[in-house]
Amino acid sequence: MSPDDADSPASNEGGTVELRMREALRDAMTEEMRRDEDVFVMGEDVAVFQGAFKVTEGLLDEFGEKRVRDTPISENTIVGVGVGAAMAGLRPVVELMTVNFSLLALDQIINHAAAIPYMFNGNVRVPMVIRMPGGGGHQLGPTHSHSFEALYLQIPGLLVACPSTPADAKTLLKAAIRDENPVIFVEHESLYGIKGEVPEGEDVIQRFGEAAVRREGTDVTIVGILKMAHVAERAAEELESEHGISAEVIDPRTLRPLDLDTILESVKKTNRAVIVEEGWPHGGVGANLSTLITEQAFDYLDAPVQRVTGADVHMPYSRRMEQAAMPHEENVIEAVLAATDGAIGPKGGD
Amino acid sequence: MSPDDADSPASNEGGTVELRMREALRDAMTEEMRRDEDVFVMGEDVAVFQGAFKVTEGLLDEFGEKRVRDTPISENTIVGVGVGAAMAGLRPVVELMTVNFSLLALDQIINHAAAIPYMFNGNVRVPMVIRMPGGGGHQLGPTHSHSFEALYLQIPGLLVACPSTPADAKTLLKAAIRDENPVIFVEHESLYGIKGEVPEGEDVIQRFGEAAVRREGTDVTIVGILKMAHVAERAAEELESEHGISAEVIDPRTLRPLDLDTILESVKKTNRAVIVEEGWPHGGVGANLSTLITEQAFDYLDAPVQRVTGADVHMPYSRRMEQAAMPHEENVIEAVLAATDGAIGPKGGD
Amino acid sequence: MARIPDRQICLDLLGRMCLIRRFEEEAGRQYQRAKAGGFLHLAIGEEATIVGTTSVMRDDDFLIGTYRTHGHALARGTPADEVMAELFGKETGTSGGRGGSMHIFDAERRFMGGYGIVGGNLPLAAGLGLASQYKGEDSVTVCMFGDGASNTGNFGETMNLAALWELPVVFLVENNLYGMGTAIERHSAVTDLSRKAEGYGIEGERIDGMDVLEVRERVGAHLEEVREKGRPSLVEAFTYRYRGHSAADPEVYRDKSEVEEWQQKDPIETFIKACLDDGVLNDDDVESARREADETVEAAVKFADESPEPALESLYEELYVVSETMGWYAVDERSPEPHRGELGEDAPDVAKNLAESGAAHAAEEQERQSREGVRD
Amino acid sequence: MARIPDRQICLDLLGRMCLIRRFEEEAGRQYQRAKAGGFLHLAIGEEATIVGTTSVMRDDDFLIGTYRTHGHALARGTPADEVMAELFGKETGTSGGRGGSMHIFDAERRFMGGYGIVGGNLPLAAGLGLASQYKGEDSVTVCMFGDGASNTGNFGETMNLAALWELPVVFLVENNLYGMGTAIERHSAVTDLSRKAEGYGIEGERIDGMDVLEVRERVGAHLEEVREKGRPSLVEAFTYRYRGHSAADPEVYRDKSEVEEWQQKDPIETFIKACLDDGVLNDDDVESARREADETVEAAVKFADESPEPALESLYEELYVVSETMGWYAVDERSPEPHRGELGEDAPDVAKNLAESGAAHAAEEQERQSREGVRD
Ligand SMILES: Cc1ncc(C[n+]2csc(CCOP(=O)(O)OP(=O)(O)O)c2C)c(N)n1
Ligand SMILES: Cc1ncc(C[n+]2csc(CCOP(=O)(O)OP(=O)(O)O)c2C)c(N)n1
Ligand SMILES: [Mg+2]
Ligand SMILES: [Mg+2]
Repeated sequence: MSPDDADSPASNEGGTVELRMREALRDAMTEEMRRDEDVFVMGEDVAVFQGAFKVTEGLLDEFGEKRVRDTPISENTIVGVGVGAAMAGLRPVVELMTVNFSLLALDQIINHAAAIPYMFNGNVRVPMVIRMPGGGGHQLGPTHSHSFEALYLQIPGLLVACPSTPADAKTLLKAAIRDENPVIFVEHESLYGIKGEVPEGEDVIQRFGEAAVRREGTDVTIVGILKMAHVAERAAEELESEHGISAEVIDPRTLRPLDLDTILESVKKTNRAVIVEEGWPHGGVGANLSTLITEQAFDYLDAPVQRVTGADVHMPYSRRMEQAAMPHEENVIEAVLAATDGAIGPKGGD
Repeated sequence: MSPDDADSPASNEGGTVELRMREALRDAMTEEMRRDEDVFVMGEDVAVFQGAFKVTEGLLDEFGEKRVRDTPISENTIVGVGVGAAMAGLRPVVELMTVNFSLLALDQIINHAAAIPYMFNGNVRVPMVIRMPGGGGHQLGPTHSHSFEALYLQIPGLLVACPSTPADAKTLLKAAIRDENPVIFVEHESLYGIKGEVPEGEDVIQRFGEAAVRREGTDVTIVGILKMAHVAERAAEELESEHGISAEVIDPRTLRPLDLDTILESVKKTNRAVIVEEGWPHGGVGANLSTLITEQAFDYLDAPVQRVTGADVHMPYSRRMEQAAMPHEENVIEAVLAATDGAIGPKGGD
Repeated sequence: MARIPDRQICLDLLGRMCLIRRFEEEAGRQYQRAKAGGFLHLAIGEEATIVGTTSVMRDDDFLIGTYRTHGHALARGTPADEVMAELFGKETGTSGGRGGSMHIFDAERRFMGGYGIVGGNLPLAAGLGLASQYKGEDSVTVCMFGDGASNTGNFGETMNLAALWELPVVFLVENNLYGMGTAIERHSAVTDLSRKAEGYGIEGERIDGMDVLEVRERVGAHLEEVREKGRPSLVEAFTYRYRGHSAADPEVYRDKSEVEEWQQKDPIETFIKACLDDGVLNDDDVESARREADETVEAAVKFADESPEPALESLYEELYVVSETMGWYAVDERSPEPHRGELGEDAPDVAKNLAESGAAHAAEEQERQSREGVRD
Repeated sequence: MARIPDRQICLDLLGRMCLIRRFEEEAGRQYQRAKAGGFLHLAIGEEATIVGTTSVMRDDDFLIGTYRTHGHALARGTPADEVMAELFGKETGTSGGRGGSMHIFDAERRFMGGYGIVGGNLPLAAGLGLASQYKGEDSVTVCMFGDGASNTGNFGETMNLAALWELPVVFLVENNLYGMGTAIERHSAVTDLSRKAEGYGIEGERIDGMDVLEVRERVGAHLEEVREKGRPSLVEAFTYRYRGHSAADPEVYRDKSEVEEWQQKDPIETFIKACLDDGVLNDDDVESARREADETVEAAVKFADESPEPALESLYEELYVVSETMGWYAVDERSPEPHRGELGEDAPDVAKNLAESGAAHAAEEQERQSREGVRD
């Protein structure tokens, strides 16, 4: 079944329910496993332990050991087993305990999962999902706080999702499981606990490549992903109340495919853009978006696209240092003020 | 010994000699191994086989098995052994047979080599070089034709070199071996055979972070790396002769540190820029440079920065398909014409 | 040498081994003529290991291998035409000219691919095995890889996982004594690779990979056991490649005499001799096996030669299954008009022009490479 | 239990084990009080393996471990002050507050680090061993890791390379029966981990990791042999962690009774009993060892508490050794004025302001996390 067969979230079948993001993700897996026997879940500590972040809670109980599989600590092989199983017709949902360990699996992700369909001329497909939580903010230090969206969006052959709300988490994960392509599904550890209304209904999915306009505005376009989608929204509120600046906030939701059209449309209206991400600045998500926007809407831009990124260091452990290395609302606000440069709002000129 | 102690290529001690790039690289290693007993070379087939691309030819003969070490096919461990040895005071030069296999070593490269000095607060250093040939053009197909410069430039803690001439290859590799930081040294398989004048002299090194202006010009700045540095130069010649456009061509030589200043200076003069690379477009080297240039020289730009990249696919094997997926001179020329948009030259307007 | 099977089987074994030998020799020649490009890894000398193995596999068993698998595909029944066409980079190749020599594929015959990354196929094999187990099917996966691959992280991870999960996989290491130019004593702490099974609590056995009948018998026994007990095993086939690692290998790491010694045990010659001695086959049989191989390979070259190049506008095809036009799946930045890298007929003119002007460099590029001695 | 060594050694073993126990208990408390953050992996129950091992190491031997290595550093002699300060994220910590609990480091005492990536330390250990061998020094590296780590690709790769190159490394697997919440029978095909040595042709031995004297004796023997013969070996210390994998572990994967059973074999209590029975130590000795541990840990908390936070303007320090101001080593994009992320005093005001305004979020962020139940 491909996404086309399903309804978009608009056609909400059965109201909504408030869920934490981890519950929304679990429900997505549960529903898809009920729907399709070929869907199974594997990863380190996903079964008995119920998931390092408790996302797979209850799955073992309902589906048993055949379909909810604890693995050894063998990241490259876990992903490769998923690729092989997918090639033979199953639909694996592989959990890498965190994005940090995905570096160990990158050969299977790039040279195998992403390459195989193309390299074998479409004679085989790799319909699998690789879930991986990431991001900083919990004092996990240099080896455990990475944001690798910018690394994954480079790779042709992959789809890349990065949900920021429980609703998107559920409906995008369902779409990912039904998709015929290998999907990197990035989750943010800081968002597992947030609550939100989630549409009910087995076939409510969110198509990839469809950005969400979280807030309409006229003066500047702010694009934020994952945790930074929320930071962008909060900054927009403050921009409105404190600076009289009307910001449009967009969450692309997926980085491959990328809904560039929605972003461009917004920028052509606002003539200014700020991209917010948590990852490193060099070659980041922001660099990619900034370049695409500038190439295609140069004549509409009144100022260079601004980026707000994490600091260009390995995340320090100390709580203060970690926060000092992360991007915050005030950085977004400052970037917007720089982009608008006094042209807009009562406080213009500062 | 740090780069400051050495002379820049300008103070050429003993004339030049014409060498192929692979010979220049070999000479760099030979000289550094003679100079410093702690320098050693290891990798798959670097010793008896003399290197998959014959770059380590003759080293085993001169330095013996202790210092020129064949390894098992164990990329992550080879790099990790280098990291450990470097932490204990040696200066390893690790060869990964090609950049394609470096994906298997990425955990040791990012979470260990790059992170360790910072994460242990400078209490230990990782002075090592990881050489890796890459790039397409030899019909090696999807798994063997990658360009990963864009991936490596993202990583704080690494230095990244990408020489395009035999002279740079030698003098940058010598600088890399003497450097206290972990260095990713990307070589292009298509350039091993090219010849060029190489400065002689044991202490002639090329500092990192110093771009080369290959050709001066006034109408547009073209930045190209590795093989694309040559494509950029050839395009510039044709732009001059066929279109009367004067292109300045810059080869950054290293992507970390990046000589952004030289590039900005040029762009402020020419008001137009084109970035040429072989890698994938999303989040590529070009995206990074285009963004940095646009952010810092927006008011100088008469047109959006143009990029020329490889196609967004896994490299096909077929000779024609491979060439169809690679960037060429005419793409650069077209990009320049678009950037100048008829504003310059006799053929303006086309 | 094990007991000689009946005539039909002997003819089949001989025919397939001869075909592989001839195919590989011809591939080498076509490579010299630059009809085939990239890397070319020939398996001449290893035919008994390949054919002995496939001869006891069922149609629904999976086979997966490395970048040295022309022979594996042929042994599995993939038409020589399609394998040769893949080496020629043609649309009619097993992978449409996209994979090349290192990436042969034939889903129909459950040859699940050749893979260019050493050790990369091991986890995939476990995944294929898992799929069989999951679906309750009793097909077995045979995973072939080299002595050098037994040192990769994937080897240890996959052996452990496969043993732990009792996956139906026969791991078959084609020990040809070298990983590229590195002799086994220089790359592996134990050179008796069947011992590597011990740390995973599974069975390991070394067999004579030059003897097609022994391979048949022993791999057959492993297949049966794995199929029944549903636990993996490790078979080490002791064999040898006569040719260099790839076409560009000057072979400084071994003596000619070593090669000659192994050629004394040539898998095809020794098998022929045994069959003739036994009387199950006669000279005519041998002659016609060889002739058939010649003809098949000759036809394959012709087929490959005459096959069309891949359509340039297919550059972005098969990269994704695109459900509908939502967002930009890919982006093409080789032109001032970036576009989505659309498929076939949807591609804008700029995409077609790009592909065509790029492809026009093929000849010139090849010429430049040989002139500049890039691969010397 | 092995022969009891002389009084001085017994006092030393007891003192270190008590210190680790107390330190870990206190670390757990400080974590509950949010003085320590991140993950906290305690080694309570594993003290005999740690102290037995370090007690037979020479000062010039290297030790390298995992993210569960407060005790390893303490056993090696790193001041409790500095370890606690690292948990508190303070400038005076072993890693200046950058590494945290998982990344303790003490070059001076050749404790070459704790590492957060499972299996990541194994190749490093081989590298340390290589350096010793290369320089002609006879120091040995001890590499400690968990049962779960023995399934990583790094394990197989590193064991092979170390055995092949005859590197002076004792690989010591702290088999505490679980990798996080996964019991060993569910993650490893062989549960007798010493058998994993076989595939590399080296010696493997299982020892009782709860018995500090056995650990001392057997690891001592391995150290000696490795030092002399220059070949690696694998020691499996059978042990147990009393606490959860990390502070946030609800331990659904094991019964309380299993923990209690192991506590009967408590490494400290059994050692004390043996020493008292033997007469080598008396009650006062035990009492004072405990008191000293209490005092040291209490002082460490005070030290950590009173130590300064890392200077915010050091954000980019130690990332690179910057030879001179050439090019942009890093780039800071958190402000509309991108800058090079310069070091300390070279940093432009914008850098300082950024760091300060960011750090100001620390308290608020912590509050938000507990409110939103991020880690529940
Ligand atoms: C991960 C990886 N590292 C290195 C290479 C380069 N390489 C290709 S084949 C080969 C030797 C493999 O030897 P072996 O496994 O014994 O197989 P054989 O070629 O002998 O069949 C090497 C090192 C590769 N393709 N993949
Ligand atoms: C490569 C990698 N994968 C997963 C993790 C997450 N993780 C941290 S500790 C751990 C369990 C390790 O178990 P073991 O090796 O037995 O050591 P123990 O914690 O028992 O001391 C896991 C899965 C990690 N840190 N690194
Ligand atoms: Mg081999
Ligand atoms: Mg454990």
